[in-house]
Amino acid sequence: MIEAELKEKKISKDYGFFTFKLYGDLENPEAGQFVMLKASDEPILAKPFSIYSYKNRELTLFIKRVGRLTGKIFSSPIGEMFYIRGPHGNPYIDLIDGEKQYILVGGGSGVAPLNFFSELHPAMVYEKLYGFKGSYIRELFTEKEQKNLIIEEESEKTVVDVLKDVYSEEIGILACGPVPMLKNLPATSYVSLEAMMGCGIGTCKSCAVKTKKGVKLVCKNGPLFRKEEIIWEWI
Amino acid sequence: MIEAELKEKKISKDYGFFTFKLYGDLENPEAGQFVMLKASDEPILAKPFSIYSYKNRELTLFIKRVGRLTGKIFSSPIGEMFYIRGPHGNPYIDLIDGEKQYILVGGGSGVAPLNFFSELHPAMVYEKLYGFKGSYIRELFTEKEQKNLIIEEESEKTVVDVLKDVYSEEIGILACGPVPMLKNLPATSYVSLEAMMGCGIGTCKSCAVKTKKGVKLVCKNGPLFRKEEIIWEWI
Amino acid sequence: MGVDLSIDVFGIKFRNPIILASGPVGFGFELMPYLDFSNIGAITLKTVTLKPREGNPPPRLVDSHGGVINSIGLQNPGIEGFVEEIAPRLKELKTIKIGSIAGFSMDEWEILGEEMDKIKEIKIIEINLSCPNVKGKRRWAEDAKLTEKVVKIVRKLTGKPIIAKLAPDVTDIVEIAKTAVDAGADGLTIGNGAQAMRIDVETGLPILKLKTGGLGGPAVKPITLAKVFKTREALDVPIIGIGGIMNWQDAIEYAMAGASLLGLGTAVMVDPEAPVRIIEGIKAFLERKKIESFNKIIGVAHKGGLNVH
Amino acid sequence: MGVDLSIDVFGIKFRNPIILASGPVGFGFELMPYLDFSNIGAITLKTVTLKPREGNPPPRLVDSHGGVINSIGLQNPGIEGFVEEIAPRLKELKTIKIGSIAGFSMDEWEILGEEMDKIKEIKIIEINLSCPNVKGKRRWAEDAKLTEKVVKIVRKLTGKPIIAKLAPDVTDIVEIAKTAVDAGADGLTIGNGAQAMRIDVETGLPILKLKTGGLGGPAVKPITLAKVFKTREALDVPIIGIGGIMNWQDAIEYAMAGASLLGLGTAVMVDPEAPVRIIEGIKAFLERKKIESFNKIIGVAHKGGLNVH
Ligand SMILES: Cc1cc2nc3c(=O)[nH]c(=O)nc-3n(C[C@H](O)[C@H](O)[C@H](O)COP(=O)(O)OP(=O)(O)OC[C@H]3O[C@@H](n4cnc5c(N)ncnc54)[C@H](O)[C@@H]3O)c2cc1C
Ligand SMILES: Cc1cc2nc3c(=O)[nH]c(=O)nc-3n(C[C@H](O)[C@H](O)[C@H](O)COP(=O)(O)OP(=O)(O)OC[C@H]3O[C@@H](n4cnc5c(N)ncnc54)[C@H](O)[C@@H]3O)c2cc1C
Ligand SMILES: Cc1cc2nc3c(=O)[nH]c(=O)nc-3n(C[C@H](O)[C@H](O)[C@H](O)COP(=O)(O)O)c2cc1C
Ligand SMILES: Cc1cc2nc3c(=O)[nH]c(=O)nc-3n(C[C@H](O)[C@H](O)[C@H](O)COP(=O)(O)O)c2cc1C
Ligand code: FES
Ligand code: FES
Repeated sequence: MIEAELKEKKISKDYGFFTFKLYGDLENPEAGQFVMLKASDEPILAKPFSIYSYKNRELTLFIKRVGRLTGKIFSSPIGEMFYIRGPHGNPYIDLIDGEKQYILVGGGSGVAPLNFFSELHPAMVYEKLYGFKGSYIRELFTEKEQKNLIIEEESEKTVVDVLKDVYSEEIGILACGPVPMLKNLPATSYVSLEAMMGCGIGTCKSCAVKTKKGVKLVCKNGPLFRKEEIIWEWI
Repeated sequence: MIEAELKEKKISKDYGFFTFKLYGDLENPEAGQFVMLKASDEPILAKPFSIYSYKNRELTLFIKRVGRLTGKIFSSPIGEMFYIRGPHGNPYIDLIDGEKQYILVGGGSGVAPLNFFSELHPAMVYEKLYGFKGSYIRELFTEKEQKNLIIEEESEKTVVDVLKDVYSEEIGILACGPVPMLKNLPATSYVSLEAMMGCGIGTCKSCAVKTKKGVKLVCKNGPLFRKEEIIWEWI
Repeated sequence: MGVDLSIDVFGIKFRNPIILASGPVGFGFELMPYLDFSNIGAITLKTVTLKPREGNPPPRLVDSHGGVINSIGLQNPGIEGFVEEIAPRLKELKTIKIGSIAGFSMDEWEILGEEMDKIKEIKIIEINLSCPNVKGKRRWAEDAKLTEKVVKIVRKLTGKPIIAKLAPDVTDIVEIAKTAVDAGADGLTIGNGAQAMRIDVETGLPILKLKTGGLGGPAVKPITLAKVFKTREALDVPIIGIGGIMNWQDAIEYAMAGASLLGLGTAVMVDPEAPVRIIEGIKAFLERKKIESFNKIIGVAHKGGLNVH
Repeated sequence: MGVDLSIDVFGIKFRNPIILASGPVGFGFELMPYLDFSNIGAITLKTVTLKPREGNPPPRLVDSHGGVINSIGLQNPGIEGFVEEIAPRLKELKTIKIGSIAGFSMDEWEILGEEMDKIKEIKIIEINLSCPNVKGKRRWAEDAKLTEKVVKIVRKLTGKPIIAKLAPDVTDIVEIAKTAVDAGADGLTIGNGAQAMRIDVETGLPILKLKTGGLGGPAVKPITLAKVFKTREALDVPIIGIGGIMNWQDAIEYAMAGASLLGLGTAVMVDPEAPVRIIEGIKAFLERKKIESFNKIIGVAHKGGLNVH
């Protein structure tokens, strides 16, 4: 694994941006791909995080604090060492219809891969809708970026509500976020799934998701799937 | 436990000084007492370290890297949080003959409590003999402090060799260091023992040492014992 | 807006479910400057044997990832020393006292049971069938028949509630648990340290003189938790869950799996303030979930979870 | 100044003792970009069952302090799929291949044994008697009689070396181990995941759908190590030690306790480069200690340690 030194952090409550200096290269990371990030001791599992942005061995992640590893990242002083490997998973661009434009629908930390997508493929982006619960999230984003935020606390609307106003058949949807959000999207949407992962490379069979074509692996076959292919009851 | 933030470190190979800012008070620590220091997750045991010096909630430890916790302390960035409690154990001053002067005989990290003793009770110190293997240790000490160092690599003498030249019956010996060193001291010496500890306060019975008066606990009855009282074969 | 943390088990009211496991805190006295005993549910005293024991030669403790392996070897003053020197002071500990005994023969169990029964301050007797640290002795709790015999003997000698302390590392804990209950145990403690070892790679020898010791700490938590869950599924007796409880989440997990009382071993050895921190955490959890009493969460994992209620 | 890491066991020469445990690396192909198989001793392939299995519903993995609890449920293409799709590709893996099978009835064991025997690339057959993750099935390795039956059946069908993979969490592993060896096993794998669980405190329900799963990782190391030690004390057959080996020190501990081969499960799942790191560490250790071959340290903890030699 590659050593990754925590260089910068910017936190607002349970969300934060974390920039790591890598002592090695990520090879041509694409949007939708993720890294497996590991702390030096606890937890012992490496866990998946989508690439928010990557440049010159500087990797930025957008992380929601939910448990042990994310908790540790939040409380680490600058200079703390982590380990990463990747990029793993398939680039979104390899799985979607390349002729379309897309509305990027993000919920919470699901915004991470969508940001990287819009950095790498700006011409394919029709609109960005990034949903969050609380206004506190604003302070993490620049004024320009804030235009894409849909904050429930302020507008009493979710991204799905707003999506209804802009959506039309010829535009694709590329979404990443919590399951309840994904379930409310049109059937043809591309949805980026999460699952508990062990290896991140397709060997351990931890990240199973049931589809109409049988059990698939989020890390090896995804993370992006057509919404209509997923057997949601299994999740 | 009290939060302890790593504020300063000065390392030479496997030895180092570490200063922590405490978010709470140690009550009147005395030389010979130790703190139990714990990392935020691994290892889960708190482990004993003698107080090297303490002033205004600034605690300095003198640590040899030997395993997991000490390894973690050495590799921690400034700002890392630890937890401590103490002071535990008996002050040397309560256990020794208060009328005598003492030669302080230290080996390796055993120097820590002796330094604190000489800070607090300078008039009781007849001489300081601090033994180390390699010259690299010099860079951790001021020029003045270096006068007390006996470095095997340089002089081909151990502290015990040098002690023979200065020792006389009416002077006491107060020693802390590795067991082979302690075993080579005069019978009447006071020796500060180490043991694997669980609680540090006398409840768990982990730190047993056998003496002529039965099994004693390093944390509750020590750490200082008369050399002649110890049944060394048991250790 | 208080939540009720008290539990009634063994006909006794515990002010809260957090108790101190036998061993790491000894007889408790040295802990008093660090922990206000009036805040905890109970203390299980260090196991007492018939004769005084000086314990095993050092090292008696070695840690591993997530755990601590101990090999104390039941250092204790023996039942006579206990009766004379410890028992008279027990009232200083402002909580419920559970006595713990371990015999090496049926005769020993008999004397130990009798003596413990006589001590007024001891409200409950725990029979330690699972100490992994005594040279040449198998653990009683590995064998259903031996478990039965011991429980029956002690049962005859005392009207106080008795609790059988079982080993977590047996093939079929439900079998042993059932036997203990059928033989007259009022409750079960699950579990003790799991047999474990470390080798010093520099010398090529086991670090502990008896080779193996008992592993406690968060490493074993998911294993012991599964044993509590399985036992509760099969049997309806009060269970004391012990094994790797380090924080309030661990404690709640054990309660949900079916434990009525929650014992801290390693946690309190590492940090004497752990019990207070954990009790506060349980309280805050129940408040957040709007659950008015701790009682309500015991065993919910068997009954459809929290949302059913 | 090379040290010799090779070991001869089962009549086969392994280039070094580090092997991949069954499961976490599947059939190995996806790992090839990250690990040069010519550097490792062997791979034990994912367990194959008679019928294809889609595995358990998610979540299939949850971590705990020092460990990972898995509940994959033996997702695999079934023996037919294995023979047709996997077997022909096995020669791509430049190391010794150990096949792993698990039957749910004696008939199934028979077919599985037969089919595995026919595959030329498979040099050794591991019989997985200890999968903790199949709904409603007890583990064969909990019971000496069942263990005996299964080993005997497979023994009749193949001349290849067979290894019985045992559960670490049984009361008396020596009894089960002896039975397996007497029934014809050429070696033993100790162990598999230990039955373990976690409860989600927010819902009050077990996190895994089957409630319990198998705990691996450094948390269980001292427990499984003790089982290897005890088994080696009683029996002189080759043992594959598996359970929480994360670094070279862990590997050496298992070797000193008596294991000839050292399997990595969690370690390689977390970090595909772990095997290489561990092999380098073992090599450096032997060089530092001036021990010319790995062979020399196997079981030294039973023979007075390193200094005796
Ligand atoms: C492909 C992929 C990309 C991801 N990208 C990001 C990202 O960019 N930013 C980000 O913040 N998170 C991302 N995640 C989720 C992230 O992996 C988890 O939040 C993380 O593993 C939690 O680790 P923890 O140790 O802090 O939590 P834990 O202590 O393990 O668990 C805390 C809680 O979170 C739940 N949980 C843990 N892991 C997952 C998971 N993988 N999926 C769903 N629920 C989980 C647990 O059930 C538990 O309730 C991604 C996940 C996947 C699969
Ligand atoms: C009263 C007291 C005061 C001490 N003061 C200091 C001090 O000021 N500075 C300092 O550097 N160290 C001191 N020590 C020793 C220190 O506690 C150990 O070095 C430390 O616990 C090692 O932790 P670890 O996790 O790094 O090593 P581990 O990973 O636990 O072990 C590494 C190696 O060290 C050995 N070891 C571990 N702990 C001890 C121990 N307590 N005694 C003997 N051998 C041990 C182990 O057997 C192993 O071989 C003191 C010990 C005691 C009892
Ligand atoms: C130092 C130490 C001493 C112990 N002594 C005893 C004992 O005398 N009697 C007993 O029943 N259990 C004893 N135990 C076991 C604990 O009571 C407890 O069952 C075990 O440590 C698991 O819990 P934990 O993970 O919280 O430590 C001891 C444990 C430790 C660590
Ligand atoms: C994801 C995963 C899948 C596993 N699948 C199998 C399997 O199919 N067959 C088997 O015998 N063991 C299986 N195991 C058990 C491992 O081979 C190993 O025995 C166990 O994880 C303990 O080793 P560890 O601590 O190195 O992980 C699996 C373990 C994991 C983590
Ligand atoms: S995480 Fe291992 S197969 Fe996907
Ligand atoms: S460390 Fe617990 S009694 Fe000394």
